[in-house]
Amino acid sequence: MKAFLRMVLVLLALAEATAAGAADFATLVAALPAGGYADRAKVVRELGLSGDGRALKVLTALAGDDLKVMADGAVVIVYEKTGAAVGAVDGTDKGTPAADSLQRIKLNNAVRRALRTATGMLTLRDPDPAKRLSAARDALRAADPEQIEALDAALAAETDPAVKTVLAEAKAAAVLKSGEASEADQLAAVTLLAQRGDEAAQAALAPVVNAKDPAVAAAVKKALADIAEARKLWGLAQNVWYGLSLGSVLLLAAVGLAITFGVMGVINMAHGELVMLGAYTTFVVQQVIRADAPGLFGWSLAIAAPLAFLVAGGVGVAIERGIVRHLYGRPLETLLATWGVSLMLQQAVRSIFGPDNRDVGNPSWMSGAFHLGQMQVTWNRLWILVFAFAVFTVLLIVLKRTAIGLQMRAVTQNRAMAANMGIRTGRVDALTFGLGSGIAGLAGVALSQIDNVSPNLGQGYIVDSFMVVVFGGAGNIWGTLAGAFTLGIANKFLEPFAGAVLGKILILVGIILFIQKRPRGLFAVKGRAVEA
Amino acid sequence: MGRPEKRLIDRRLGIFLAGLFLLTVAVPVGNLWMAGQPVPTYLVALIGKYLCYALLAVALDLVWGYCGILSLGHGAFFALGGYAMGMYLMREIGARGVYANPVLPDFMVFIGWKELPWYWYGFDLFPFALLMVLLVPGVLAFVFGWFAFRSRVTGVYLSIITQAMTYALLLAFFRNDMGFGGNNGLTDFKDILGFDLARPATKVGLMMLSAVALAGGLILARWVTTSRLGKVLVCVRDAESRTRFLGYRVEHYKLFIFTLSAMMAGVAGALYVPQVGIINPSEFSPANSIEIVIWVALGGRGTLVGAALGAILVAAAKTILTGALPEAWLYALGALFILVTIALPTGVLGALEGGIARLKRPAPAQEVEA
Amino acid sequence: MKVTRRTLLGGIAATAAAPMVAPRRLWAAEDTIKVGILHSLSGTMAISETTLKDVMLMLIAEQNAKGGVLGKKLEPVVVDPASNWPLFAEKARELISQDKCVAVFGCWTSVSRKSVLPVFKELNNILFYPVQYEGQESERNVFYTGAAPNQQAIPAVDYLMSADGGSVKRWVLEGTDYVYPRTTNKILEAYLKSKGVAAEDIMINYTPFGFSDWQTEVSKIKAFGAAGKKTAVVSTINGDANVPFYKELGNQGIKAEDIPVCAFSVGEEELAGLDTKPLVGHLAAWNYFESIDTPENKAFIAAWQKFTNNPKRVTNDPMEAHYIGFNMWVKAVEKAGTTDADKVIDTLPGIEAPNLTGGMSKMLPNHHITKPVYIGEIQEDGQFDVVWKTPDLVPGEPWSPYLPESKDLVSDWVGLKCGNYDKVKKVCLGGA
Amino acid sequence: MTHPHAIGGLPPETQPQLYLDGVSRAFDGFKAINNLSLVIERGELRAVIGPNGAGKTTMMDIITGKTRPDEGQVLWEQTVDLTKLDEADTARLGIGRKFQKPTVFESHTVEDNLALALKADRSPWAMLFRRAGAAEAARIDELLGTIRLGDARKRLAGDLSHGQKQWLEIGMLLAQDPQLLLVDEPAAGMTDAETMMTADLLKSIAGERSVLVVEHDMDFVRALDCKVTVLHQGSVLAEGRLDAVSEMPEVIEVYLGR
Repeated sequence: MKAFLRMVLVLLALAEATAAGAADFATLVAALPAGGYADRAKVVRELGLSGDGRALKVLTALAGDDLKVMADGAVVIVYEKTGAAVGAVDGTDKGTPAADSLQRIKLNNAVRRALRTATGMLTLRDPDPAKRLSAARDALRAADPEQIEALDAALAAETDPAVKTVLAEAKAAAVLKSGEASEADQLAAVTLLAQRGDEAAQAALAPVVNAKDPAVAAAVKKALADIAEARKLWGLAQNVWYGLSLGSVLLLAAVGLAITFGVMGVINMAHGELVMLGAYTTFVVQQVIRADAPGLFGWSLAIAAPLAFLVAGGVGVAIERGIVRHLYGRPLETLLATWGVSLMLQQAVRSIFGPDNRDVGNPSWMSGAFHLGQMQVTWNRLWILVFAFAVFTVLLIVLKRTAIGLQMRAVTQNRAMAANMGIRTGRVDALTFGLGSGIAGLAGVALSQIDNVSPNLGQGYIVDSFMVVVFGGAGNIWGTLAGAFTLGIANKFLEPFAGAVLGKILILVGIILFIQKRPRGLFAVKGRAVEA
Repeated sequence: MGRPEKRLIDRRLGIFLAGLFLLTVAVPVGNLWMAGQPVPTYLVALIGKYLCYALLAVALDLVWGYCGILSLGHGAFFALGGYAMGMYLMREIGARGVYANPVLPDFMVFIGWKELPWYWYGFDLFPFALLMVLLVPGVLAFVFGWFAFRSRVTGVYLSIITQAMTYALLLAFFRNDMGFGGNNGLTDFKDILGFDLARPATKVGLMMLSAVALAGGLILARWVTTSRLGKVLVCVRDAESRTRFLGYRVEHYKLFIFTLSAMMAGVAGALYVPQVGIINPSEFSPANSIEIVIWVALGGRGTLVGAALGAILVAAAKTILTGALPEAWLYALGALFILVTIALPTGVLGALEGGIARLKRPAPAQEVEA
Repeated sequence: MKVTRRTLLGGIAATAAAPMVAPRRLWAAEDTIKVGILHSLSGTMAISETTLKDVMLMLIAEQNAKGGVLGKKLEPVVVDPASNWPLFAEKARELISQDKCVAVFGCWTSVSRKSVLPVFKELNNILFYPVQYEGQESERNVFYTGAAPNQQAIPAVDYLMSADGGSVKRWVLEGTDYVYPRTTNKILEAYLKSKGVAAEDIMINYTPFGFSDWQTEVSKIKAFGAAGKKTAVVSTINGDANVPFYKELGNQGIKAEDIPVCAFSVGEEELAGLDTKPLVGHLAAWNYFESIDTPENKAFIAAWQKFTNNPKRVTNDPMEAHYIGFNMWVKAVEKAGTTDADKVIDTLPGIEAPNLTGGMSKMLPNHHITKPVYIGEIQEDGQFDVVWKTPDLVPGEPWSPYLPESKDLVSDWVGLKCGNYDKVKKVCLGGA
Repeated sequence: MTHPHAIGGLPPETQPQLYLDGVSRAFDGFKAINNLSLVIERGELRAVIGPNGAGKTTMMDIITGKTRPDEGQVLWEQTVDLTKLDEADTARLGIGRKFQKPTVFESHTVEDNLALALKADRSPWAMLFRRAGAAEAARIDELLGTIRLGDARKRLAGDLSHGQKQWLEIGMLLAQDPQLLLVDEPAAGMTDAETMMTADLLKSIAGERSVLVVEHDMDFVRALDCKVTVLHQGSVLAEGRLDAVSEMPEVIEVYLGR
């Protein structure tokens, strides 16, 4: 593959060297370090338009901070690993210069933007269709009239239909920007972009809404309106997705509480801190992996999850055996004691890990986003949703299908009877509390991917968690599921209209009013047995 | 549980009131008139603050201890009373603000408002502000309670919606658009009724006023709880259904005590603000309201005096520990909460009285705890 | 039995607490000068403020190694106001009247400063405030060593509008809903409009404290940026909410090349909790960056990492502010020959102390200092690369000329003896 | 709201005190009460029996306004629609209810329990200012005599034995001066002697007031010696004297026959 690439590059270089002139390329490279950022951006752009095959290598080195200036003013590419330098223009060996003798060629956003466009121009004819597609997208974003010629050439050579479409759209954007093509060409360009109908198309069309040609201007206006209209529906879907995603976070945070508070009736104010412990476990796991087995980083969350469950669950069992056990029948006093536990856990984490945020990385499969139609779905949110459902399902199975689950339900429904039947209620209590706490730890693993990992992590979720459990109806984990998603989606539908702050206030007022209507939550246990 | 005493001022309350009286005499003497100032001004403001917390705790004990309503939102009533007083104090600054605007408080000039919003009208008058100190928390409690109690929201559900209430208010008061100074709240007060807030005499006066308010609050609470109404409240706490079947409108009783308690909390807030010099939305934070519950539980629920004692103990512990163990005070406070719940189920007051009783009358051997 | 149990529990509590307890007073001797350190060590602000407590302890230790001040050792008095604003006032009073501190270094949030202000005025003491803030305040007892809006926000916007910064035409002002972002955005809005930016090209948005679900907000920014004009975000988002904000930016694929985010509250310390690879190129405006290559800065970083015994510990802008402020105070005390508050307050204006970026900062009569302004781009290693700086030090100006309320106000505690003097009416406003 | 007048003399036979017609109530699809009709005459003593889940407690909930029926009519004194009222309303009308599990105010004294139950203005404001009077004390003495708790006057209700609590609760009902007493399994957990005494007490109460007793204990029902209604699956299966009813084959099948 590499050999082939080099061959193509050499061929390209040979073909164009005669036309563009080798001297030109050398001058441009030599000009890179000079002047300010704006000058540098200009040189980069010209390098891109030069079509010189060697330019790609230089530009890639520049983007990677590997292009340096030697003490004698020569521009060299320095290989990161060996420190060996070669001439940027001709590839001559320059030895291994001392790192501090080299001067950096600094970048800023303007230069980086120019680099992206220029690299795109140079990879329009790359053999890898994926690279060509990304190059075409860059060209669409740039909408640069000076690229029309290159785009035409690429279009003629292109065989991949997907790439071809984007190339055509990129050309259309450039054509519109230049405003010099015939009316028919411009109108065709508008139609093409209107068909694309996404944010990129909007960005390409919006600047030419006041085009000189009135027919074009009208067409652009209409196209923009159409796109906006079509995107409205997608916007709705996007909101639902945001709501589901927020709901999944709420569910994860609350479902452990649905066990300790909803089922066992313990007002566990340390729940948030158990979530925090899960997040810190993830941090520790990643630290160890970073230090000892960097190859496993992709698995760090999978390794952290069971550990987080054990750590938080273990602390939970300790809290139950040490404190809560003495307080059954005095549920409100568990509030006082667990509040004390929460203060101590927070301070303990602060003493051990420091008060500031810890860096928990996202494995590559948790990063980035993909498009579903006009809707953008980020991977981390998707996986968190999947994880939330998985945790919920496993919990259901444990509660409904296993012996320990049966014992848990028996003890919470009738402690005395369960004890008479030979169930060791103390052990079951500890396990139930441990289960709820362990799930809080799992939530911490997920939350470490989207939120701060700091001693305050838990405080941010405790109030919301109680709201979800109570809104759904304490004692019913299905209620917690429904509650989490209802609140999540409602919140995300209110946010665009009311703003984030007012939206949240409205949700809280909504909960207060809802409880008036259903004083025992969404999924209340009905019947006359309740108040007996 | 001992038999409830019927006298308005029982021994427990009597001792506490006597202590309070000694304090109100000793502090001004020690601060203003004695050579060497054995009571520094710093301590005066601190005591005043504790007394306000104590009144707030008594207010919560009234609803939680006697009627079983665990409010996790009592900080909201306290803060509203505080804001009402703060609004008066802001108007009292007048043209002495940094922009010298005679009407608008600094923060309004600062965010570019041109005229006073209607809900700030009248707060330049002290009596109006006092009325609002009672009315605003009272009306909020009445409306909130009317809905909640009528719908028979009880137990944790009620607790959580009171928490939702204070959380919603927290977010609302954070908003600068609300016209209450946003996150910064109301601050930089100059004087109250013409008395310079920075003068020690004013501080002593406010502290004495707080003591009087606490004494008044305790006596009022004691009077209410020893009345027939107080007995019905305990009925509601212990057997709500039975109380209904006897023909009592439970929701009216709850509403009465909830509103009364909110107004007491409002008074506590109003006295608190001039003494600490600031009122801002963090007073609405759910954690603050939970802390009030902790004071009451720690002191002894359903004893009134215990609640006041609990508030003073925790606040004093915080003052001492944040200074003496700045890096570790949370461990100490957390451990204190855990130990008290497990070792002293009747609260500090219960343990204290139990201890005294044991001292007076040596317990038979079998009663000694194993 | 009862007694044993109680002693046992007490013993456990004592042993648990003992190793963690830092001695509050390092020297018990009477003949010391006490300096108060009023930074939250617990609660929501501990995340930012704990570092400042540590840097103060280091500076004081260094000064003592040099022989202290006026022949006496300095004694730091540390308290924890626990991110609780009324507690700030209480602790300030304790530091001044109980512990007899002659100056206090502390506070981070504006509300904590507002809370302690009356205390410092009443007890006539000195507060050094090290954090960038919204301005609109100049008090006799406070020395502001952080940036005023004209030392951070305005230069940052200037840079973004320049060709180097990308000639930004469309602006999102995204902030946490409290006074600093509100005021900064108000100043910026007025400033942008004065530069000919149309109202529809400015979007202002606020979110609550500790906001963590940024999906909708980020997609709103993306949509706003799809209007074909170069768009930038000016972020006054507060500490805690930044990590989820940047994570969401990275995941939704908003690159700095397309929509750069320029933040005023994100420094090295905040980046330490983030994977910065997707964030390369996003900006921050400060008066100091750890990456700035000067001998002073190198020495400072080395001393800091040695003091904290952590070779990875980063430095940031408010730390530099304390460094400057502390050195100014030391010089002023030595010049005045006393720690008496009135004398030190009168001596401080005009005092110069080196900053860590190679210049000399000067305390101005308005109690703000001169500082250089740097714009840095986030790098992969979590540091900032300076892409722009002001040619000279910028004098801090508390009263913004872009706000109608404050355009006529000046502060001068030397000549006019007034923090809010109306140039037009020629009076000192307010009665304080 | 009007308060019922004190009762004097036996009411005419034709005037039912309580009238239920076609009442139904379902919980989650399960019909706890199904087309139930029942008439209680003034001064009547009536026993309601039936197996567990027959709907006895739900019937009482409906009469006292705790539960709303899905359909059907519930009339008090032929005019007042009980389905529109709640517990406090029905209590003030003159319907007293005793729970299956004795429910007294455990942190109050026996005396206070009775005092709080006495018929009087129940508004918070009135209660705030009311103080004990001689008439009240006399009435309490009388009640204490009736329920044989004279010695326990100053004791906390929580310290009473199970049977004493049952009696105290009945005393509280009497203090309310109701026209109809709903009594849910009063004999549960009582000794034989206590059971018989309770039966005598209820019999003595009836006549002056109407009494509806739900009970499982057949000896107790027999001792009551009154008309019996058999409930089954939420509706009336049979009605009549206990001897007659217990010979009906359908009753034997569903209830007695087991």
